[in-house]
Amino acid sequence: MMPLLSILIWLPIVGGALVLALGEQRANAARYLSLLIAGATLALCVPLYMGFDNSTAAMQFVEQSVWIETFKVNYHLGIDGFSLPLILLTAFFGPLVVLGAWEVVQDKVHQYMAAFLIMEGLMVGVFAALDGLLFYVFFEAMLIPMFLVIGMWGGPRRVYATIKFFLYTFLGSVFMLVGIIYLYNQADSWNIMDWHALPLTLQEQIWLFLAFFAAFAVKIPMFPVHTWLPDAHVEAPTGGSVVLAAIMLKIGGYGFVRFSLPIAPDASAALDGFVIALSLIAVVYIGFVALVQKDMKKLIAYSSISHMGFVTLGIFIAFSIYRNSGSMHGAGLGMEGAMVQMVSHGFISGALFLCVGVLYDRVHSREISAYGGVANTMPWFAFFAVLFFMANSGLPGTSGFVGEFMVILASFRANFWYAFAAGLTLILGAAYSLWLVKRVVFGEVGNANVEALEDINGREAVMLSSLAFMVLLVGLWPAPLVDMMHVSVNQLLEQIAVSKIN
Amino acid sequence: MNASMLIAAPELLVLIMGCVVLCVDPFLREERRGIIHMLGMLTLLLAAIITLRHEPAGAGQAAVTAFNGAFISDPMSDVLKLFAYATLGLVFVYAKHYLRTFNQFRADYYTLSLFALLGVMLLISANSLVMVYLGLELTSLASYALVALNRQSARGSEAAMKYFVLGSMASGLLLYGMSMVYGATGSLALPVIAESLAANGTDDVLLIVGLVFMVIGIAFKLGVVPFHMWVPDVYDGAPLAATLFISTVPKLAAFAMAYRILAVGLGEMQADWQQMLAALALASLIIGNLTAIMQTNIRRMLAYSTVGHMGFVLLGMLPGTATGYGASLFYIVAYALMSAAGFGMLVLLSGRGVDCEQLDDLKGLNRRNGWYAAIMLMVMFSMAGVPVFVGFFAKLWVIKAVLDAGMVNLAVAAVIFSVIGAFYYLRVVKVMYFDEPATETRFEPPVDFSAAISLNGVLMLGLGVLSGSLLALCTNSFLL
Amino acid sequence: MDLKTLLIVIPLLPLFGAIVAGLGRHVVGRAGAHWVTILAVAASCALSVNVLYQQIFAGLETLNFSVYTWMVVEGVTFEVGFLVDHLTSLMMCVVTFVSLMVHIYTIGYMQDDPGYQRFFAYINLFTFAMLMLVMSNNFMQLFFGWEAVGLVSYLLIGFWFKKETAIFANMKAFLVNRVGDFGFLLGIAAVLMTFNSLDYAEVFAAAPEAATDTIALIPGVDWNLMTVICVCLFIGAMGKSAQAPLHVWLPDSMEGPTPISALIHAATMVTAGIFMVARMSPLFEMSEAALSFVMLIGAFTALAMGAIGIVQNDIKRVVAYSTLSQLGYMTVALGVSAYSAAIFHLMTHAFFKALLFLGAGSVIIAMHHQQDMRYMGGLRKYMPITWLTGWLGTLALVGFPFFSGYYSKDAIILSVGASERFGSDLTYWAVELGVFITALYSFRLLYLTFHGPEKFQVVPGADPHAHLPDGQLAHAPHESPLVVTIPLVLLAIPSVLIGFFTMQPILFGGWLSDAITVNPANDVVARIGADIDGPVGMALHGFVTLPFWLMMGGLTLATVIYLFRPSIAEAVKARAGFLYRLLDNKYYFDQFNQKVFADGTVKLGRGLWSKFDAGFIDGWLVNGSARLVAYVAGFVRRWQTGFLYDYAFSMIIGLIAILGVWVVL
Amino acid sequence: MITLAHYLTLGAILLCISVAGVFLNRKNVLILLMCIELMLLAVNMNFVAFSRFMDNLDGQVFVFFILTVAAAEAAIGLAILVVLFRNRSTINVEELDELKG
Repeated sequence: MMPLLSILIWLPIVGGALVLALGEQRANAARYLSLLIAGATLALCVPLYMGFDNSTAAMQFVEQSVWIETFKVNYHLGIDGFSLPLILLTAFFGPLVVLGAWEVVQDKVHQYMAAFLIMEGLMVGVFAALDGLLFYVFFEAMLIPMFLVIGMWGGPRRVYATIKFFLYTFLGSVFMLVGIIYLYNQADSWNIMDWHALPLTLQEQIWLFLAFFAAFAVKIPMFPVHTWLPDAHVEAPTGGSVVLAAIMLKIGGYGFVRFSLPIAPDASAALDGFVIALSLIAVVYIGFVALVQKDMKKLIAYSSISHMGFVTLGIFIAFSIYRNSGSMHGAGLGMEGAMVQMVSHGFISGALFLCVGVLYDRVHSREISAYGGVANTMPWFAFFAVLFFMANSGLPGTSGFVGEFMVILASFRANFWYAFAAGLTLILGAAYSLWLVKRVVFGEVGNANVEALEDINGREAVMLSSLAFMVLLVGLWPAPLVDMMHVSVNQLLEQIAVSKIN
Repeated sequence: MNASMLIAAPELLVLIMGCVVLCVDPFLREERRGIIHMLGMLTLLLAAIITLRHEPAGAGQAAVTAFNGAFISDPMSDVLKLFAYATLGLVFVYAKHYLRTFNQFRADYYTLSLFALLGVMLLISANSLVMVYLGLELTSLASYALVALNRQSARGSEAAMKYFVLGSMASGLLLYGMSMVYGATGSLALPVIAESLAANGTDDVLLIVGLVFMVIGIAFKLGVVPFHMWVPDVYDGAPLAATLFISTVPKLAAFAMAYRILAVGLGEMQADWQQMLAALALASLIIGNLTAIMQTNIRRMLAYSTVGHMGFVLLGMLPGTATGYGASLFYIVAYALMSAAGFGMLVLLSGRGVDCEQLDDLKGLNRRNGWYAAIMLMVMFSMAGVPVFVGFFAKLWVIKAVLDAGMVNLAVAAVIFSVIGAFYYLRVVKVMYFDEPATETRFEPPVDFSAAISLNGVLMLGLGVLSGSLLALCTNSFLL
Repeated sequence: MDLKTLLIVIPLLPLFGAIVAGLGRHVVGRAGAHWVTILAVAASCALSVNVLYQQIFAGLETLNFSVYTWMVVEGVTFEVGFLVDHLTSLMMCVVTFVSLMVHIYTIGYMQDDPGYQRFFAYINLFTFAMLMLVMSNNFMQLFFGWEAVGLVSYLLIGFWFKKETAIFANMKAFLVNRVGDFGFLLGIAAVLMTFNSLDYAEVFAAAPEAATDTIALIPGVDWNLMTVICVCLFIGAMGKSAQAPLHVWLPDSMEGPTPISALIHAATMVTAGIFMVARMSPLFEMSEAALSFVMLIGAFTALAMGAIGIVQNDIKRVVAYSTLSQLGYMTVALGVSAYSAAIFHLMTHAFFKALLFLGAGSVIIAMHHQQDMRYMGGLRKYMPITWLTGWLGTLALVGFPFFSGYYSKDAIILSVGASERFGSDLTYWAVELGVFITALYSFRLLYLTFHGPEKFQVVPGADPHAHLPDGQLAHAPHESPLVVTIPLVLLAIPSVLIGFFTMQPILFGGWLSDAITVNPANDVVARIGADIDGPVGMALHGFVTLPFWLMMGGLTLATVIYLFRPSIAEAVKARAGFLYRLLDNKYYFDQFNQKVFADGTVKLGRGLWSKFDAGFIDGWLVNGSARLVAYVAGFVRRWQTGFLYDYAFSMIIGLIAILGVWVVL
Repeated sequence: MITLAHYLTLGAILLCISVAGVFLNRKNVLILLMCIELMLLAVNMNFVAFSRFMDNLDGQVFVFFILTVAAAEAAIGLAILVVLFRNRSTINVEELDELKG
């Protein structure tokens, strides 16, 4: 059988190196080659999806070979219901990012494209790695291309933003590094599955939990370690923002389900109140903060934080539910909701950043006040923008609804007030989304720049409509998405219901 | 030729070739000076071949001693020597370009380097305190002279003087410690010292005092806080060619010295020196990384970063296990390669009579030449400890060693300060990639230079991805 | 085509029309857009009527089936499915019929508008969403339709997106609705938690078992679970059906084009809340407290919102407040368990209120988009059809015997009178008084618009497209075209007659009993039904009851003041200044919301952002630690003095320290 | 009777003097070189004393090595001193502070 996962990881990485080798002069060749590679990667996801067996929680497409013999590090890949959707998401965004930069990026095209391709491969690697160290390597290596992308093609404060982004995430993840080494020392294996089965005392678990939490909370990001995100988003070029929001943030959520919960279930149970509190603060507090932003990208960035609060909420309510009812029944809804929320937020936030990019390319401003009445000159754009902002505010029928709906429904089982606070996003999310729409899209033509706008071109239409299609597809028929993860979620819930303290 | 000579064949070769280079030089016309470089490289190649091929120990025996047990050849010494040759080979290539650019291409650099290499090799193979001292002094004396290589440079001579005074003082303190240990154990041979300690215990105050003084000697050689003050001044003041050398090859020896004295000789006192090393390492991580942040001079910055790196090297030694020493060895090798590449890039950027000193000299490097920028990028991320570069794995295994020693807090402190350290490496990347170039001067280095620096850069990545074999090599050196 | 396919086709037709007219608007053109959409709605109207017909005359059983499975999680099936019982098919007919009328009307009303196709796409989309809502067989799809109609309402209120007031109003509408939806969603969550299903049939079947369950929202205090569920669900209804205090969006929604005021903000969407509560009657019947709450909210809305109508000058706003008031009546009916009365009033109201709105729209066309009644008057002779249908609609609204509104409203009033629920006495007086107020503002509207002196001037030769000062017209008003008047006439017919013909089966015939569950102890409709013998008898009896005379009182007062002695109005305005200001400012709800919620939220957001996010986290923690590092580093750096003796000194310090620790200690 | 302790004490005192000399002297670099020599002598004293009292010749052999190396060291040191003086026209320790920070 083809080592499909390896191909998905290495095709873009090697392709990125090839694009880099094309050099600065052959910009068009770089564009087409990148599109080809990204497209091929996406095409390869078809056999991955088709070959995936929904009915088993075991890892699939497993590849394993020795990497570092001395310390038993393996090149160990495999996917289950948690990783597959995120890999598909990653591959989906590959061609979009290339297209998004097609004529917009003119400077160092080969480096731009290569950075994204390499990043794509690394991100797939993160989701596919089953070896703890391999995971960490992909997890960290990914920062480098993003660091460069923000710093090289970013806005005026790009240096501050990108260094903040790098150091913030780096600081978070080094604690995880200590954690995984500790786990290796205890388990004598880097295999994440072995770690899942490793008995640990409560104290160990709490420290490990906090170590992983530091990494994933920054990544996702959770309140109060979220402040890198708005800066990074604002300064990043459109493609950077898209990848950051659509995929990178998900790695945090993925980390929780792959590491924190199964490795430290007792600690997760002990600290769930803390995590839930932070999640709810993220949902509510950040909602308020998002409302008053003057910069479109910043607003979307804050809204991302708020939406990611649902992910952590959905994951961590399991324990309250278990305590309330003595069974995990109902927790699956929350956890699957969290996963759906991740995928859906990927589509929506990616789309929103592309929308802002469309405007930015024309007017070169991200300030809300620089626009007004865009619908007059760009009706098709207005259509997409309203659709995506509505999706962002969780309108049923769009993907934005599904995850929030599931998480709110599930959290009611945990505690009424969890659901209450989470539900506030219905109001706040709509408020900041629609207020932005009102000020940017609707109204009289705001100024000469808006007057001169041209509606989206074919390339942009392809990008936005493919995203719109996904947003609606997931919104109207989430079954294929959730079916992928049922078994894995159930297995995880069984796992965390059993104490690891012996 | 007796057996001892055979065992020390690489050393003898280096000694002879050092003398040959010295003697050949006066007979060479200016344009034929390249021969010196060839000779130097040839020496390294031959030494490498001998080191690889000779099997004095015979089958099944890992280590052999020579000169009445004062000299030892074991797997670790082979690994370290091979990397010393390799690093010095890179250094020679970089230095040649530098010396040519600055019209200082003479034999003295090569002679001194070869003698220093000899000292390094002796130190690596030392099995007695006498040999430790001799190797150390040979390395140091040659290094002092290297720093003062440019006789017209006021900064160079100031650096040389500081280095000399402090270095000599450190040697004196080390010797004082040796005398105490000698007094306590009655022997200068490291294995005998170890036996004596095992037999008589370690409660002697003489031993403790001796240990403290020897640790200080080691600490100075590595350049860890608070014995690091010479490092920035020397790295900064010396000609780049000398900095290149000092920042790479002798570090390998310093690690060997630490291993020989502490692990082989005073292994019984591990509980004591573990704490000392931990304290020194922590101090180095803190001071090194913090001070590096403030530097605008890239050479001083790299110097302070070295201080931090040496802290990591010490950390690996804490558990006193084979994997721990292996981790340190891995780290020091990785460091030597990173440092060579880093200063090699500075050589590339130097020109028109000025050494590359300021961070701003790297401005817009990516626009000027994407490949060299990429090399420097890899070096910087490697130094910062970001996967998948070799520097990450170096840090990784060291931290594992710290955890093996049960010092979780120290591990956490180490990673936190490596994050702080990442800042100044990022700043270099920032300058190269995000700033506009101040000059558009093209780089026209000789082919061997660009090949070497490319190789060196690719090694950052290659040794990272394939770090398993290097790690196995390093760890296995201590397993036997 | 089998029946299930047919039912699936009913909502899909307008969706298809919306997509064609919306996304293909350049392809199909203006005529194409209205033909496609009208045919789609007409077809689904015909099919809906067919379904209703079959149910009435062919004994068609209730259909409950799944269209497709949305997802299955933990054994809970979330699906899209249809429940078609009498209640549903009644709603389907009302929705599609009114929608069809509005579609036709729109051809005339929007003929000059550049967004012609877009408008048709929206209203077609609305029809789809509303059908999904009423046909749903589960809570999730209900919520889907619920929010989807909210979306279309948002789009339509802001249809003229250049108008600042319009885009403010649409945002306000959406947000206020979201407040309701917030409660609604919590209610759904509670339902799922309690019954582990979102399917109506399963939930309703299991409801009695959960009647005594409790939930501790605040630790230590147990609440009846059913009450919590029902109140939460009802909060949703309050948003959608504009019950105080979530009513504030509805008057502002009049910024949208008039056809949608008729369709969405009078006839159909706003009644979704009423429909929903009726649909949930098996749950609401479990909780006396929740029903009392429903009733009191309804009573307040019915009375207080009607009163505002008296002082409004904008013709559409008067009708809007009247809608609020009538929605209050329906809510009251729900609150006294008279679900069938509520649905009955919903239906009659849909016809006559759509008629009134469309009539108002017709007037507005004639007045060149002047909506202020103070500049109208005497229009009767210019537009007789509008005038006549306006009168018919008004008589229905005020509840004149034999008109449809009479039957439905009187049934409500009687039900309240018969109810013994906590608060029903108060409510009774509120709804009685409401009748008087309704009559007062309704006739005031008629008089100010169609009767009395003309308060506008025709300025010949003025540019018809220019914006003229208030009270000036470019040419004389004239009757609207046929596409406008035909819907008026078609709506006038049911407005007058439908009550008479359907009262018996809907209220007392148990025709809705397959959808509505009433606890026999609460069944006030059955109780009043005992005293009523047929529509004729009821209407005749109506002449001698209090509501009729209250209505006549309102009529008289309006006639006196607005037809003969306008000065009285001014005098009252001056005398009862406080009351007038209170009404004119709509009880200060808007000001309060703006100050507290809108401004407060923004202020809070700014504060949190600048003080906490940017100030504390970023300023102190993040950049602060960077500054700290830099400060310490700057300090440490100074140790490297450059002096040899200091370097030596540092080594000695190190030596002494290590010696000290390891040798001395 | 002179015991080992006396010799060691002397060695320690010499060491202290030499070390103190390195950091107390702020004038002349030459004095630094002398201090370093003194330090080596202190060490030699220790070695010889130990060697004598333990009847072990290793220490005295080591002393010979040290003396030799010390000579080489002094040579290098003086050479650097000369270079330094040529470049800076001073051998004042307090003026050697170009490299710092």
